[in-house]
Amino acid sequence: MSAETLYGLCAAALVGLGLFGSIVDPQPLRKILAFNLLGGGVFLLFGVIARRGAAAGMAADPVPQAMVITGIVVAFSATALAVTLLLRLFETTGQATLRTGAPARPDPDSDRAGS
Amino acid sequence: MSTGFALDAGLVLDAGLAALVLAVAVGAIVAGTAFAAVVGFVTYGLLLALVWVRLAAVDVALTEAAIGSGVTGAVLIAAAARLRPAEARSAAERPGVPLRLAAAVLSALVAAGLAMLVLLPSAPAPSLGPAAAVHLPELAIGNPVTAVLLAYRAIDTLLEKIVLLLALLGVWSLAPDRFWGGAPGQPHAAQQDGALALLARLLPPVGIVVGVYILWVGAVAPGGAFQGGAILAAMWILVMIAGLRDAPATGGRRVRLLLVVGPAVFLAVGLAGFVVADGFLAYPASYAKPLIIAIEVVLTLSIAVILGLLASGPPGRERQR
Amino acid sequence: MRQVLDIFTVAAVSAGALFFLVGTVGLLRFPDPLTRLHALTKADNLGLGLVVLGLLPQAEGFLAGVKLVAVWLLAQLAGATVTQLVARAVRRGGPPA
Amino acid sequence: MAEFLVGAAGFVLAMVALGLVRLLRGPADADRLMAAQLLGSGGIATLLLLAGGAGVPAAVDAALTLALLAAFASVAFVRSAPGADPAEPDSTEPR
Repeated sequence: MSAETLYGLCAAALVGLGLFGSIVDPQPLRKILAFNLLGGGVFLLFGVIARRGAAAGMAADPVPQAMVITGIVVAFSATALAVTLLLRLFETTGQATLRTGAPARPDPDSDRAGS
Repeated sequence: MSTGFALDAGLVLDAGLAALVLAVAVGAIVAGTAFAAVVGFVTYGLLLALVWVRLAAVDVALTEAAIGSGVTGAVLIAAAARLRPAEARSAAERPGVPLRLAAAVLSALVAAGLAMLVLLPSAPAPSLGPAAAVHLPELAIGNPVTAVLLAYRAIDTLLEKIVLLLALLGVWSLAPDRFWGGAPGQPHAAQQDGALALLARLLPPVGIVVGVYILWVGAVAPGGAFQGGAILAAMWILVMIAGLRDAPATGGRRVRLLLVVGPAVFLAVGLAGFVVADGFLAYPASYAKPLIIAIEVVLTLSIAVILGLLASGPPGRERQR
Repeated sequence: MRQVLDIFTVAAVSAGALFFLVGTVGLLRFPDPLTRLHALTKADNLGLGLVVLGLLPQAEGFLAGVKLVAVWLLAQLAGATVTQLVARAVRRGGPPA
Repeated sequence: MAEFLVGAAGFVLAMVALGLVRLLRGPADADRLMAAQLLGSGGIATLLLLAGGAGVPAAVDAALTLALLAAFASVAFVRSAPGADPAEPDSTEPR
């Protein structure tokens, strides 16, 4: 078995793991984390495809690599936004849950708890 | 000295590394506390950087090391520490067995489908490598990944910068109205002495040199604007965390200018392409390399400021006028 | 000459790898956080230091060597800071268990 | 020489991977950070060895980046731990 195939199988398992975690884990922070894990797996699949596409004196196809670099940056910005949303939810309700109907504190905007 | 052994040693290393990545990922999913899961994720990013080197994608390894593991890790660790009081309660809302079982089956199916794709590749493997190589001499850019990012697929990179700016606007808009334009969060208590203050004084000068080096070398070897910008951002975040410099007011004119200068210059060069070359984001042949370098320099500045502010969170204080 | 340098590389890198082994054993076997921290620093400083020392003769040119030493110095700085910060956090959290 | 360096890279990686048991077991958060720190140093060493052994000189730049950011996780931890006094206990600076 070649190294690319090994990493490809690893990437497939990572996608499965991340998907499972982001569905099952009740904590929003850990859902975000699991989603990033999933993203890592997808990027790795791109890496395997790039490595298999080595041609023209390049060790790997540059186009998937460039897409992964863009992907990592976008994943970071999405993660930062999601974490900020979550922290704001925690500040206003005192809880970090996605359950609907969780009681909120009155007049959240005038209170700066949690900072 | 036989080369057969070298191949074997490499393959053993690859197998071990793949197993390790999987083990850390499982650990991050099943960990008992959110903090343990986040630390697991940081090591996951670090191991992925090693995998990228093994896959001959050092550009990606640099990005993963700087953003994937470094800056993302810092954001998640800080969030895990803040959310700890709410953790027990939200962890208790674990879904029932049927849903967990269904999720497991779905995830296993997705993973199996992807594994099939890996095991049954199309032959010959698709590659845009030859197409990317054709115009490299014209661009005078030695690193094909940089050429893809800033010439062939420059519109992706431009739009990605817009996404970064939108994400930052999204983060800012989560603050209460009265804080709009103010500085992010609360200032960290200043420390004039101690290990952290020492680190925050010694590391940034070196980090700035390394960041500029990574940017510069990106034209001919792995590196570039993203990686350099992320390193600069990390150094800035370190100085802010140590309390040596407070975060700037998000409404300040200098900050706003730095945020948009990269995308603006990129867009201006792109539009100029209509006049001096064949169309949007086309570069006149003899000026391709200087133009690309100029775009990368301003992009690096903007990326550094955007990433640093994204990590700092929404405004938490009223603006001082 | 080449052979002498190669032997030096093998010896130094092996010694460095040994310190990573020692650091890991210490991290796993020592009874409380502060002693584990002590074990960790051995891998950080000596392990990486010896690996860098061993790789120096293999470096292509002076600048590549400087870069290797820079990596080690940066890791040293980070290691020393982390050790201080974590030790303080442990001490704040009460006497080690 | 190349095969030795790749082998050494695998050995160092295996060693620090064993340390990850601390990441799962803890017991304290500090222990988990230590395991991550050890893996960071080991990862840097692995990259340097691979740069020499597998002929990827640019891997040294990746090691340089990792070394720059090696302290990042721990710094974020100590500065955001709830209830922890942000000033260091033996700081002489008046507050």
